[in-house]
Amino acid sequence: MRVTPRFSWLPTPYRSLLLLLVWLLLNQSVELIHWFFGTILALIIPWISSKFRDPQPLIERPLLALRYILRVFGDIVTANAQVAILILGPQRRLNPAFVRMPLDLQHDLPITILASTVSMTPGTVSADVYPCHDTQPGDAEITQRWLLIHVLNLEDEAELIATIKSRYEAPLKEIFQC
Amino acid sequence: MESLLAGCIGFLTACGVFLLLRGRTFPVVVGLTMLAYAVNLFLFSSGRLTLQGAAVLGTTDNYADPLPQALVLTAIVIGFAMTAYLVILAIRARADLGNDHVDGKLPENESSRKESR
Amino acid sequence: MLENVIFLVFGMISLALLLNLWRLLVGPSIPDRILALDTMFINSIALIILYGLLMGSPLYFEAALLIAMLGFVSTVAVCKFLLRGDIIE
Amino acid sequence: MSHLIIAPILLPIFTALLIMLPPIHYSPMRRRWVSMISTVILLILTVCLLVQTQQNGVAFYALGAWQPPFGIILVADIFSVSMVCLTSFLALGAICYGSAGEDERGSFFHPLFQFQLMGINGAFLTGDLFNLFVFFEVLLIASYGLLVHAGGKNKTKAAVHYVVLNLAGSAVFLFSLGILYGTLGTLNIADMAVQVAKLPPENLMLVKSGGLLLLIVFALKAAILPLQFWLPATYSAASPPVAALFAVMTKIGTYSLLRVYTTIFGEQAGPLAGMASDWLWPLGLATIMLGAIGVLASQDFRKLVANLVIISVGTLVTLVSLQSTAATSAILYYTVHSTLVCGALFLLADVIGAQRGKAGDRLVPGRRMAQPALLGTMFIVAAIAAAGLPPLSGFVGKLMILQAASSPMQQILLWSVILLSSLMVLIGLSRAGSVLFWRVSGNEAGPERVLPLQAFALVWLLLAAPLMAVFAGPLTELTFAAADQIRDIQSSIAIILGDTTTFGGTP
Amino acid sequence: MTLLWILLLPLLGTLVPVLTASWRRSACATATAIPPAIALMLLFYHSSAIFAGESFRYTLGWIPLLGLDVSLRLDGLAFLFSLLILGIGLLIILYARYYLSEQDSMPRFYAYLMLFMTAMMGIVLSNNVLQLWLFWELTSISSFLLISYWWHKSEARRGARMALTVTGAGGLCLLAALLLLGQITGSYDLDVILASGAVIQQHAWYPLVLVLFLLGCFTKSAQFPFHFWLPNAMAAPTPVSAYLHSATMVKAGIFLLARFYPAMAGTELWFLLVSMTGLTTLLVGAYLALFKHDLKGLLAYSTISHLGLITLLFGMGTDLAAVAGVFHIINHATFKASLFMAAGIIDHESGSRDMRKLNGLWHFMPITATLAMVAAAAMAGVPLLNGFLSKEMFFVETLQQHLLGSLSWIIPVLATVAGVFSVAYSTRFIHDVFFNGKPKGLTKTPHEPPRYMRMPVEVLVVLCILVGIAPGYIVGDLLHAASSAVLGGTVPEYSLAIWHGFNVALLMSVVALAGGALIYMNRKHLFDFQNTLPGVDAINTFELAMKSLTKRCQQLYGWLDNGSLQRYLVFLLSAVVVLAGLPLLQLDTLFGGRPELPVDAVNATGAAMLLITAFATVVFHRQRVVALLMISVVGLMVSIAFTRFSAPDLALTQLSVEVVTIILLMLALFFLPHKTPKQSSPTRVIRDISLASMVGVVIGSISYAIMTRPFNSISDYFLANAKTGGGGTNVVNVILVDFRGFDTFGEIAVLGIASLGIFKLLTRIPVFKPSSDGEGRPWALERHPVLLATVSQSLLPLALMVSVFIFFRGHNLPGGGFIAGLVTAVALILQYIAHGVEWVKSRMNIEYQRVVAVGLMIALVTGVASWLFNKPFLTSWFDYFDIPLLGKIELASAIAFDAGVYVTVVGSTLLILASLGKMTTSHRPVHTESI
Amino acid sequence: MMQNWMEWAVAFFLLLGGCFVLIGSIGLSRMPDFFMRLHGPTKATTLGMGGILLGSIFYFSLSHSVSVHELLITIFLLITAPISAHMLIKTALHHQLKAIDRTRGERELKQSQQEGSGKPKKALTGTNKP
Ligand code: NA
Ligand code: NA
Repeated sequence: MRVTPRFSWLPTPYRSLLLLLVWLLLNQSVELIHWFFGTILALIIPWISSKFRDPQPLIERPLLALRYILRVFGDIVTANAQVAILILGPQRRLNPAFVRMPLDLQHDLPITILASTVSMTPGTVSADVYPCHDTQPGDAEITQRWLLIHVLNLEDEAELIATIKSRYEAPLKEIFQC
Repeated sequence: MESLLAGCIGFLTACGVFLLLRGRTFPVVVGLTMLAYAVNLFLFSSGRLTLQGAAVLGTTDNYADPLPQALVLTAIVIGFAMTAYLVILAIRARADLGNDHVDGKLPENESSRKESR
Repeated sequence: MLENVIFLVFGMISLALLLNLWRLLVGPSIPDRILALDTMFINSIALIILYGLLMGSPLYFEAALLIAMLGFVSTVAVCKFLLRGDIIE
Repeated sequence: MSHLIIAPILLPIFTALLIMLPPIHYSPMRRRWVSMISTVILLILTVCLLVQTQQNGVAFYALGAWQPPFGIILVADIFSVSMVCLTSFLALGAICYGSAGEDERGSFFHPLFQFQLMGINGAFLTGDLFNLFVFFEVLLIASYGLLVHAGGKNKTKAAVHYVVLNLAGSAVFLFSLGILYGTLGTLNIADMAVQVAKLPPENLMLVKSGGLLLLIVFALKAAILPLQFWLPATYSAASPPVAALFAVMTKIGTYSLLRVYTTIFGEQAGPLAGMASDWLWPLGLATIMLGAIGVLASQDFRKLVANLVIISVGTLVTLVSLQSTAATSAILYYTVHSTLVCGALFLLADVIGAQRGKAGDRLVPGRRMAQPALLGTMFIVAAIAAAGLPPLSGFVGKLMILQAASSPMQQILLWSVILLSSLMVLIGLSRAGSVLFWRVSGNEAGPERVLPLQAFALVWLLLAAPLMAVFAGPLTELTFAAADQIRDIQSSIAIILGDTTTFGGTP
Repeated sequence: MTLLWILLLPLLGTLVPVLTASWRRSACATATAIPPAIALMLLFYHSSAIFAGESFRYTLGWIPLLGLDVSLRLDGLAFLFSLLILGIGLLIILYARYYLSEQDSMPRFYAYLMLFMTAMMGIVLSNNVLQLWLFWELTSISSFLLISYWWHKSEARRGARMALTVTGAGGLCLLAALLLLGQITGSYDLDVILASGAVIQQHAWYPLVLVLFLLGCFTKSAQFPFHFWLPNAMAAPTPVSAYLHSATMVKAGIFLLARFYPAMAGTELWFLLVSMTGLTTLLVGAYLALFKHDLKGLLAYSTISHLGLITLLFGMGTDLAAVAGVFHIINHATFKASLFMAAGIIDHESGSRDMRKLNGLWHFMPITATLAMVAAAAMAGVPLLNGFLSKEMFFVETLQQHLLGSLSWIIPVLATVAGVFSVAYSTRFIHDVFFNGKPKGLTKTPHEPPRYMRMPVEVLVVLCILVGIAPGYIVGDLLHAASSAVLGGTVPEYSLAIWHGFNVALLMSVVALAGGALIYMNRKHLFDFQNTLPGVDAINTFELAMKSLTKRCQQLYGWLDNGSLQRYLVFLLSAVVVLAGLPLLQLDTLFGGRPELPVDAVNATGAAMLLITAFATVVFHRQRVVALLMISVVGLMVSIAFTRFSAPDLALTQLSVEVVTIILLMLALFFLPHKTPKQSSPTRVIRDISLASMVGVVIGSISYAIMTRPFNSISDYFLANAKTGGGGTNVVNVILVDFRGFDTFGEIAVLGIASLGIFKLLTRIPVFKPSSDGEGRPWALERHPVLLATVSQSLLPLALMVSVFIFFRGHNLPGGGFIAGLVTAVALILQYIAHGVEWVKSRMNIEYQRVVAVGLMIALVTGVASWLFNKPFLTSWFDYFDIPLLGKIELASAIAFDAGVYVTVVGSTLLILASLGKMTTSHRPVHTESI
Repeated sequence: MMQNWMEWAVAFFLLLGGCFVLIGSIGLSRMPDFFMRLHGPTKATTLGMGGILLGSIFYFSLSHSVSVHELLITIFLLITAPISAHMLIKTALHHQLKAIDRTRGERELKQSQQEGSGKPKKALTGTNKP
């Protein structure tokens, strides 16, 4: 995996891209002037805020990332449908559970993305990541960490963990090459 | 609509005043905050109510009165500054005087028993 | 036809808001109330967007955007407070 | 277009910012000197402004070049400018005293002090009611900061009361602003006067309740019965130079009362004309008596002085309710006199307290003072002036006040209250003086001495008393001119809103 | 002009001793004596003209608008008093030089003395009543200083304060009287007032004026029942007693009676008040004098009685009586001053004033004794001495008057009785001190004083004798001039002969002498009788009265002000209810005719939520966190209401401010109790609820009344000129940064100042850091949750982008510097929350107060820049530029101003929150002073 | 025709969003324990908001010029909602809120919290530090 950016003046290219997009969205126009100022800002703001960014693994497989995003969007829709049904359905049929899932990921950013994904998708909310460690600059201690998940209606724990690992964690490892 | 809003303003005022009259700093702060909401709505309503009339030129034909809005904006900011100061002052008072009563001393009936934290 | 739909959705969201309010009032635990508040923030975004639709003016978008940002921050702050007491440490 | 009018507002804030920024803010000495020098310049500028105003009459400054009634304006007439002069004169004394070391007992003394000046001057000069609110807040927030300067339990305790009360007061102010705007549709004071004159009958009572809410706001600022209780604790807790500056803050309340109720609800206001007087007259008299009682009740000197402030406020309010040229001119003279004397007394209380060791300024036997002659002389001068005894300014002020009463009813009430209260003040001050200076325990004095800057500040403020008496002739001419000007609403409106504007409806 | 100098010289004299303080005592005394001496010469320079009946005027404008001018007049009466003041004053200076001991500060004494002399001269020379009052009060002040000269003695302090209080009170009455006189006659000029006696006496207020006037005179001249202060003023050094309390100050009241004689005297009321007071005082003084064992005490009471005598004379209202009064003024001044000085010598040389110890001093100080005896004889009214003459005239007058109708004979009888007692105490003064056996228990053996200490006494005694033998030559002219001044021209026939043949008056004198001797011989019984009477100690009574007054005041004050904020607030809010509510009662209908907008379900829901949560906030206010959550919903609903009523800017601002407030409150809650204990009593709660609901009702109805009234305001102008004049389409924003930019300027100043004040409050604060939350739960261990940390990092640039956007669009669409600033601030606060202070500080080490200053400076400079174009402060400028490729962009000064706003807001918000956050961390804010 | 089609789309998305928002709140109000209540808002809401925002996008695109900035809000919510949920559930765990009895894995949960308290905390002081 790679932590140091390719160009010092452009620490986070994808983020800058996102910012430019945001600017255009905000102004709702593709006029030249907005491209102009958007680019400037998209370059300046990351540069300003780069201090406020702990070193994180960078995206190595952008296309993979794109696919991941699309997949997650798809899952969200289905997940919401399922949850809606669960909510409206009778409650005694629900059997909630806490599930601990060992993480192969070790770095904060990927773990965060994973946790968020889990919270977005089928009847699960990621409750906690532990053992926790304060992300202070410098101490990037690598330890085995667990993800605690609350499941609204659990059929099979092993299967759930397996799905999450295969469907989300593995691609993330790919994307960040870690 | 006017009567509804007026009722809300009056009720907010009443609640704010009631909290303002409590003996501890924190409820007083909350009360003043709520009173500030009432004040802002009141000042705003002095320009009368308008639907779909944001005072942005060219977006509508009957504009809401922009002046009270500007006044309320100023009032909000000033109110924020004042509340902030009062909050910190409350902390200071707790630290200096050992309790959070607005008079800096617990009334007789409870000065005996320890203040609950 | 669109107006009616909008009003229908208005009704749904109002109902949702009232349900949140119910949860906010009965609690029982503080996290429950915070959850209710957070939901309320998000639902009110929907409300404002609908206003925008109704008035056919995009002027209210920023309000929605701000609620999205600030609601998050305040939820986080309250949680931090309940977890650590000291939210800026 | 003379920018002199706005200088009293901009110079202080500029100074404050300068002091907060490098390179000034690094060293205490720099902060001090910048602050003092700027205050001197301020004094000079305000005096120039006064001269200018005296020559050219009422002038206004349209901010952002937006003509009244649409934009905010500052109005310079003799009265307002005199108040600004008074402020800067007092400020110079206070700032010098503070620069003798008090300023380093906490952070941001000088910036806050300058901000406070900005607020006070703004409040005196503005011709716009909402802008008045803004400047009230500026001076209040600055005073909150200054009040807790140098710390201490008493300061904190007093601050809580002071802040909460004033926040409530600000809320009331906004309510009344809402009412007045919602009925008159304008914020410019002169324009309000015009609108009040042509008010439809169904709005009269709303405007009245709005106007009376304003009365509450100003009464709180001015500390009129029953809203004066915060004052003694606050003023006696505040650090000396701050208390000295605060001496002018109550006067802002009385000034605003005068401004609003002679302009907006002046003669032209028809049914609403002079609606505040019915309340101000009894409350003012009661306030005087309460202050006098407080003077006798006080157990330390600062509290006594604070009660002197209350008496002065009561007197001014009573005069406001009289609504006559003589009364208005008396207001101006007496305001200047009482402010400076009370300011001086607050400083004096501090040096006395310092030299009396543990006893401080409490009215109990204490250590022998190191400089009894110096302090004694200052005390006597201040006391004579404060008690309104000849030959100092207080005596002139008292004459003006007593002569301002016109009807027999007024004379009987006003005179008896004024004379009785001054007798009580005389008793109180003589008691205080004899305890502070004569009831000494032990023979060795402490090491504390009055520092040069402190001495200068005291002399600077105290000199006003004899000078104002000696030059009472020209001064009274000035005050009468100011009174005529402020009461001649028609022509000032003509100047501000242009001659086209005339009063419709019932004059 | 010389008149002015006669007045100014003593004034300059006050400086002389101060300047010559370092000189030898005699030198200092001499120097001090020079100015009054010159003044005296100047006075004599006028004497011939005065005796010829002329009078001099001098006027100098001072405060014309108040009718107060420096206006002097020298006529016979003024001349007489000036003579006494200056002449005796000089003698006193000489006397004091020897009387004062080494450790007494002589310059201070002389300075006070000269100040007093000035004041007296001012009184007698005044031709303007206001100016007269000025000097009148000045005598009270200077006498206060003189009596309290030995301030280490408690009786001196008390006596001084008593004298000041009594005479001060009298002075205030006098002021009222003089002002009324001025109003009646239309002038404060003495000439005018004296000329318009008829007008005054016809005026309805004459009785009031007279009473006030007499109160002034009587307090000063120690007339019964205000006499008590004089004996207690004897704590003063003897020169003071001799000067103030015999010759001059106590005569000031008499002087006023004489001065205003033409204007006030002659009515029934005048006679009744003046003569009766005088008579009573005469008797009481004479009687009490006999029982004083203290020499000065005896003299004091005798002074009182003699003052009573003079008052009585002026009260009789006949011209001759007035002449007699003037004459007795002269005589009393001479013999009483000499007696006081003699008493001082005795005290000085024998160490005591107690007549029970002092006996047979004749053997030790024969010369002094002789002098004292002569003077005492004069006081007793022994023939061939001046006292005899005036007393004769007095007796004659008592016989002449018929004021009490058939009971008029009482007055001469009582006068004789008084004479008897005055003889008695005079005899005691002589016998009990200089004879009557040997001294008992004196600390030192008495002896004659230094030569020059005795001289003043000699001078005065010689005068007594000379006047007594050849009155016509010595005081004839003076008396005539003075009397004519008093009577306003016409002086009646009177003879200053020593022998008028055998007549009733002579008989009365004889009776007085004989009876006095008789009484003195068997004084024993009288003393015993007197001892049976309950004695009233004036000074203690007075002190007690003062103490109880203070106590009363403290009780009253404590009862009014119990130091409780809640009470103050109740006063404030009740005022709101009353002042804003009363007018509403006169408002026939609230509804103003403007049609209401329709209410739809959503608004109803919103309103319901607003009301419910507001109520919930009150209900839950003791569980503070819950209350916080509730009120944040209220805030949310308010901002939604703003959105609903087409005020997007308000909604944005309200929202962002509210979130910051919530964060702030939670920061605060860490240091405050998390629960409010239940404390308010049910009655208190009911009171508060009713007050709160009343305020709510008033405010609600007012706002309804306003909202339903038709309206036109100045706002159309803003709508019309926002684009053309302000260069923006978002009118609210244009108002904020342009039309009313000055408000915004003040507003951000408030914000900046608040942050400074908060910083000040937070420095050196003793923090209490709770180790567990309200339920006693220990805090969680994880300080910075990973997910939050990571996400907040990536949110920052997004938020910055948004705030830039909001900032720039503000001028034309909802937004602006303030909101942008808050968004930035909140984004940064999120970093603080997610990572802690250390983390942020290590990345961004800025002193926020400087940021604040910079922001305000930007706004200020933007505003001032318009001066360059000779435009007023904050005059805006904008223009459109066509940039190739990019297109048309607008540049406006308002943007720079808004940038100032932005920076200030960011700075203040961070300064507030961060310095609060910093408190709990290891490092303190930068300035480490106490607040 | 096109117009009409768009209107249908707007209506559909709005209704979809409204329903999901409502369902989320229903879940909030009727679920038995906190952890189960959490699911409704965190999920249903995201889609609900998405629906409404899409509706708005379509609406404005057909009435005014193209308007897509609502996407921003969606992005924001997608980023923040899980974190809010995470913080909330952390708080709940810290407050030891009871899950309904049939919840599985609570034992491990307790255990995990023991592990979680790995290193002792320095910042915790209950004393008055001047
Ligand atoms: Na901290
Ligand atoms: Na903290």
